[in-house]
Amino acid sequence: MPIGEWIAAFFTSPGPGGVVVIVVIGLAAGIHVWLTRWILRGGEQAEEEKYRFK
Amino acid sequence: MRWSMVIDLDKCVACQGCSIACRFENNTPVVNPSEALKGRAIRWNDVFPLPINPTEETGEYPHVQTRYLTRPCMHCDNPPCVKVCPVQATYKDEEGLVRQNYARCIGCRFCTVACPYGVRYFNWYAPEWAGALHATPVSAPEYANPDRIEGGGDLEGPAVRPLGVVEKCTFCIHRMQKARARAEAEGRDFRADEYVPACVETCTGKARFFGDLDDLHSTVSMLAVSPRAFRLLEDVGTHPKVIYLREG
Amino acid sequence: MLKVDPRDKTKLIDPLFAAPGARFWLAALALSAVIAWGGTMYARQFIFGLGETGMNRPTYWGVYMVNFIFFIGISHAGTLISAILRVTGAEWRRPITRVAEAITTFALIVGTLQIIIDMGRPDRLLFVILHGRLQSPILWDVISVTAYFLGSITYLYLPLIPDVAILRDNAPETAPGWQRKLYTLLALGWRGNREQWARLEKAISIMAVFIIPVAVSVHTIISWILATTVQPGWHSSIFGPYFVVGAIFSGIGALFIAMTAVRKVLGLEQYIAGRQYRNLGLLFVTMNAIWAYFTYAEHLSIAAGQQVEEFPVLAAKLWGEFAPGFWLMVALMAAAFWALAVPRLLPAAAERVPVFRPRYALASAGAAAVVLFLLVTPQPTSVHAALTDAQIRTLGWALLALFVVGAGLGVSPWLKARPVTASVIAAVCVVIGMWLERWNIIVPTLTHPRLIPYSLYQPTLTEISLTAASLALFGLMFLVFFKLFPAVSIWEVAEGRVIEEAQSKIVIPAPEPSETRRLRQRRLKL
Amino acid sequence: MRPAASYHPQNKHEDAILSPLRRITFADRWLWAVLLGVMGLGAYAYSRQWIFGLGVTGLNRPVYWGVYITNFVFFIGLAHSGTFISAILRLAGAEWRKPLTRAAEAITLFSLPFGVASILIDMGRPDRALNVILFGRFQSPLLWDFTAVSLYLFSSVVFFYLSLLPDIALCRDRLTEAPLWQQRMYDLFALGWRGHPEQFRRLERVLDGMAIFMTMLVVTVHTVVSWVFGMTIQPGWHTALIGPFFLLGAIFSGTAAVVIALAILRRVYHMEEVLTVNLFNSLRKLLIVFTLGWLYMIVAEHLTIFYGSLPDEMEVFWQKFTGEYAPIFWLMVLTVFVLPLIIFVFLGKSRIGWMVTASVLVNVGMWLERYVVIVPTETRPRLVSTLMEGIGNYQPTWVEGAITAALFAGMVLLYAVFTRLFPVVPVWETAEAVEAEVPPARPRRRVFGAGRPR
Repeated sequence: MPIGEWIAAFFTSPGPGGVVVIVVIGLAAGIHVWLTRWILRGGEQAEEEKYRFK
Repeated sequence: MRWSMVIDLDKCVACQGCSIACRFENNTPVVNPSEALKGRAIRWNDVFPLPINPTEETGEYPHVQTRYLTRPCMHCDNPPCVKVCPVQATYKDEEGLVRQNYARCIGCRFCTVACPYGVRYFNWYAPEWAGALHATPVSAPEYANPDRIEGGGDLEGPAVRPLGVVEKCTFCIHRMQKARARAEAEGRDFRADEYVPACVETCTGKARFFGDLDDLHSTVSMLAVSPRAFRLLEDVGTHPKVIYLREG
Repeated sequence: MLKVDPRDKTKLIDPLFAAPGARFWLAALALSAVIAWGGTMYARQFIFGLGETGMNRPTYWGVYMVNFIFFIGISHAGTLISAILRVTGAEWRRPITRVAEAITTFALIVGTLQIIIDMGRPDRLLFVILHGRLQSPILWDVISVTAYFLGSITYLYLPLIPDVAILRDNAPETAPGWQRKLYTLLALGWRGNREQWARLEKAISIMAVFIIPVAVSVHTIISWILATTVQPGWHSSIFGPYFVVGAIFSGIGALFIAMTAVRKVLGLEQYIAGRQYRNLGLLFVTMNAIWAYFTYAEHLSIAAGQQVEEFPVLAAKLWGEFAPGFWLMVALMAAAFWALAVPRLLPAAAERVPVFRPRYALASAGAAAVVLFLLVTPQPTSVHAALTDAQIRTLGWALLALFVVGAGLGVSPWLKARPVTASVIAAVCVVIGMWLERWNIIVPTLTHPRLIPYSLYQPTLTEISLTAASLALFGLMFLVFFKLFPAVSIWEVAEGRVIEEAQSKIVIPAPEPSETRRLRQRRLKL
Repeated sequence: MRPAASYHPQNKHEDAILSPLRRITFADRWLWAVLLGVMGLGAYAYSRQWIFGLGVTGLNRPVYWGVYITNFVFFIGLAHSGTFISAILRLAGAEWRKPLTRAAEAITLFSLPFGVASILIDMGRPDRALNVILFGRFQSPLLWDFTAVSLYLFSSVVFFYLSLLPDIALCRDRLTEAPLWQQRMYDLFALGWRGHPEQFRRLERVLDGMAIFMTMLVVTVHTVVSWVFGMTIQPGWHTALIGPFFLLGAIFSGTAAVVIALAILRRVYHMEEVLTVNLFNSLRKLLIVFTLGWLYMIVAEHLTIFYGSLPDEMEVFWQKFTGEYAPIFWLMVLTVFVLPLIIFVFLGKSRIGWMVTASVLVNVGMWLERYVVIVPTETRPRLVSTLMEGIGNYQPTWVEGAITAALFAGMVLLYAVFTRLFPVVPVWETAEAVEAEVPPARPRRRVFGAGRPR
């Protein structure tokens, strides 16, 4: 298996790294937004129960 | 083709003609003396004494022994500068030349610190031609070398460099392209001996040879196997394509 | 007369005075046989010289050096577990400190033995003292290992004193006289009054603080034996921390094995319980991650530099003649990580997914084995022709990885159900893997020198049997020690019980509604 | 619709923590004005650099990287304070961390942007910064940096914001006398947080999960930062240890910075009973460990080089030990190791003044350390003749000085303003912390009927 050539190729070949950057950051952003919303939704049903009759 | 240069240190008289020729061929900007004292002078083709930083004694007068080394870009087969460039502004083309695209360089100077030979230079100010050579910055003087390698958003070779980009020896790639164009116009194949860089052309002692390493009968291929042949910093794994012939 | 909890008496004290059973004698006999065989082989080596081994020029160091580093690495279990956990006051350490400290001491004895075995003129051992040059890392090594040995012996003995006193006071009438004498002797007249307890505690804490830097220095200096040369692959400044991390890592692995053995053989399930395995497992996974980080940093810096002498060594490891060992090491480490990390993360509902079934694990493991066999063995021409194509080979390796991951997923619930087994599997993987790591560090550099033609190194029977004998000696010491002394520190565990019940009174109030005005009202107010 | 009452954990220190938010003193305004002035000076210096080029700095050939890159590494290192304190200590389950998590994370948040800014400032063509996205080569360590650092910045903002959420809600409900825009801001940023127990539970879970992620990020980020140097083959840079070494130094300086920030907050905002001396003592223990670890690393690094004594390496080695950079090097050793160790071990115990002194020393020393790692290597290149007068040495100009000052001023400014707008001690986290019963000093006396002489 030509791992050596792979290493050399990896370190000397052109490549659109910006794509990787954007993908990584975008992914993180999505995950974080989703997490925040998940947190804030915590105990919603209970609250609804509590305030329905008030 | 794998372009290569052979420098015979036996014939080199350290006249620095190569430096001057390179400077005028490639429109290398002149920096004023105070800048030069800061080490910001740009010499694509540098000439300096050996050893670089003398640690051992170089001899008592009258038995002083001085050795000089002329140093173009090594156009390494495994170039450390290309490895680290974040935007592909410097790259190795299919003929083994390490090229520099002034139009894309972001001036992070990673390649300059990564190159063990110090062949890369940075435009600390917008290039200007001092004194009699003076012209408005960024536009070259009227007698400057008009050759250009541009287009496709690239800006290479002798084209006047903008502020804050890295530049380096190109083996006078614009000459090669002219030779190629001529061969094409005359409807024949381009031969490796149809062009030489300016430094080779001007060398006083005929110490420099230029050619194609793939062609086993070219001068450089024959000199490359000479017992005097050596390369600079062979142990750092860059595999330079500039071959020196040892003195004596 | 020191009182002792009846639970401890039945579980820990009485077995020590019972007559050794057949299993004990059998194990002791087997181990002694291996040791005897190793002794004869060493006698041959002693008489005929190191030519008996497979070492050659330029491979001047071989299995013995690997064993040396390996055993000294194992010895970091005791220090790091008991000392660091003592200093940081981790309560769960209490039942396993004794085992850990025993590992330290015995591994140090065996490790030091390796150096003497490796010497061409062991009869001149004293010259190290007589004509020692402090400029040589070997001398630093001698000093630090000696200091470490003395320190760990003391560190094993100090917490043992109260236990021995307890044994002395609680020995049944049937106990043989020599055993009583032994305990009375070793107890040093310990009476266990306040002042003695206070001083013992102070002494132990001082020793704990003192022994940590010594332990770190030991493995750092061992690594410097290699790193202070200019040999490609050795001359790396990362070796110090890298070796220390690896040492702790393998130490925890050895501790897992030893404590499980003690637990099973002596039936100490309620002492060495799930808590120990869980916390130690977390430590283990952390060390695994750090080890991987260091390995990656080390190899990447060589790969990126691509210097002409260094790169061949790396190449020999990555795809050269040392590739099997190297990738086996990587695979073992990954397996260890998987065995301890993935089952924790696995949700309980996973069993319902068909992938997470042992039979799928077996199936994909078998497939992986087949693919591996196809990839590494010479094939009939038709297959061979296909395999020569780089794409096909790459595809094969990808398939292999896929199958391996599948096997891992399949086996995870099984491991989740058996944390102890999982820990032991991981520990075995890591102990082997760390031995291989030392091998991969020492040998490839030696076989790829700068100015000597590359060479090969094959360990001979002498080296193999001496290695086996060293392991057997290690085991035998354990056997005898834990026949004579309690495998769990009685007084520390008793102390732990008190502290735990004292700490069990902490309460954390849940958030309560605090008086606030209605938010809509505030809107109106603004 | 948002429910009526929002829950807030009981915290006896609530008023003490919220008091700084209730008024902005005259001194504050002066401080802000001065800091803004410094930043203005820096902006002027940078405008000159933008117009005339990097020539206005002291950088030259072969010293292509200088103060800016040093700042970059230093700020990123400083940024690890918060993540270390709150993420790693959260994983380690150190309860004592809770009062100081936010103060630490704020350091992270406000030093990271200036680390990124340092890189932009260092670029010769900042107008082409977008090229990194357009033509980025992921083989270049600079791209690794770019990714890791931006991800780190982003995630630490979120991490910070999440742990801030319940306290914003607290401000929203408590600070009714605050100006309108401020209340609007709280109302906006609180995202309708009600403090329902379930929300708290989920918040804790997310923070725990993110803590693991952030820990990995810390390691990645600073290792990658160090690899910008380590991946070259320059003597003194091309060493495998540089990653862990930078990482340790980063956490070290970060923790020291936390001590400084805490001491100032404690003094200025009168939080003596919230930020107790025990906090400082725990930090002191950590710092002692880091000091020793730093010594270990630097010895491992230089002993290996010295014993191997390859000529190229030794050039740099002697530059540091006896050459032009010897003063800085030994000053660094003094300020990072010798003095802090003495102070922390012998003088520092529960004496905040001493600890702050040591921490300031540590941070100065760590800046010098970055400088000493970066510059001497460049002054002794393999093939650039340093015989000529002035070549191979580096004198920073006022431009670099002004820009550096501006960066630090900006960090302090952001921090100061933040402490006036948001509670700098997490109310909801400290609310959980309940003093544990101290276990009996010598329990074993109760276990064994000891003390009876034979």
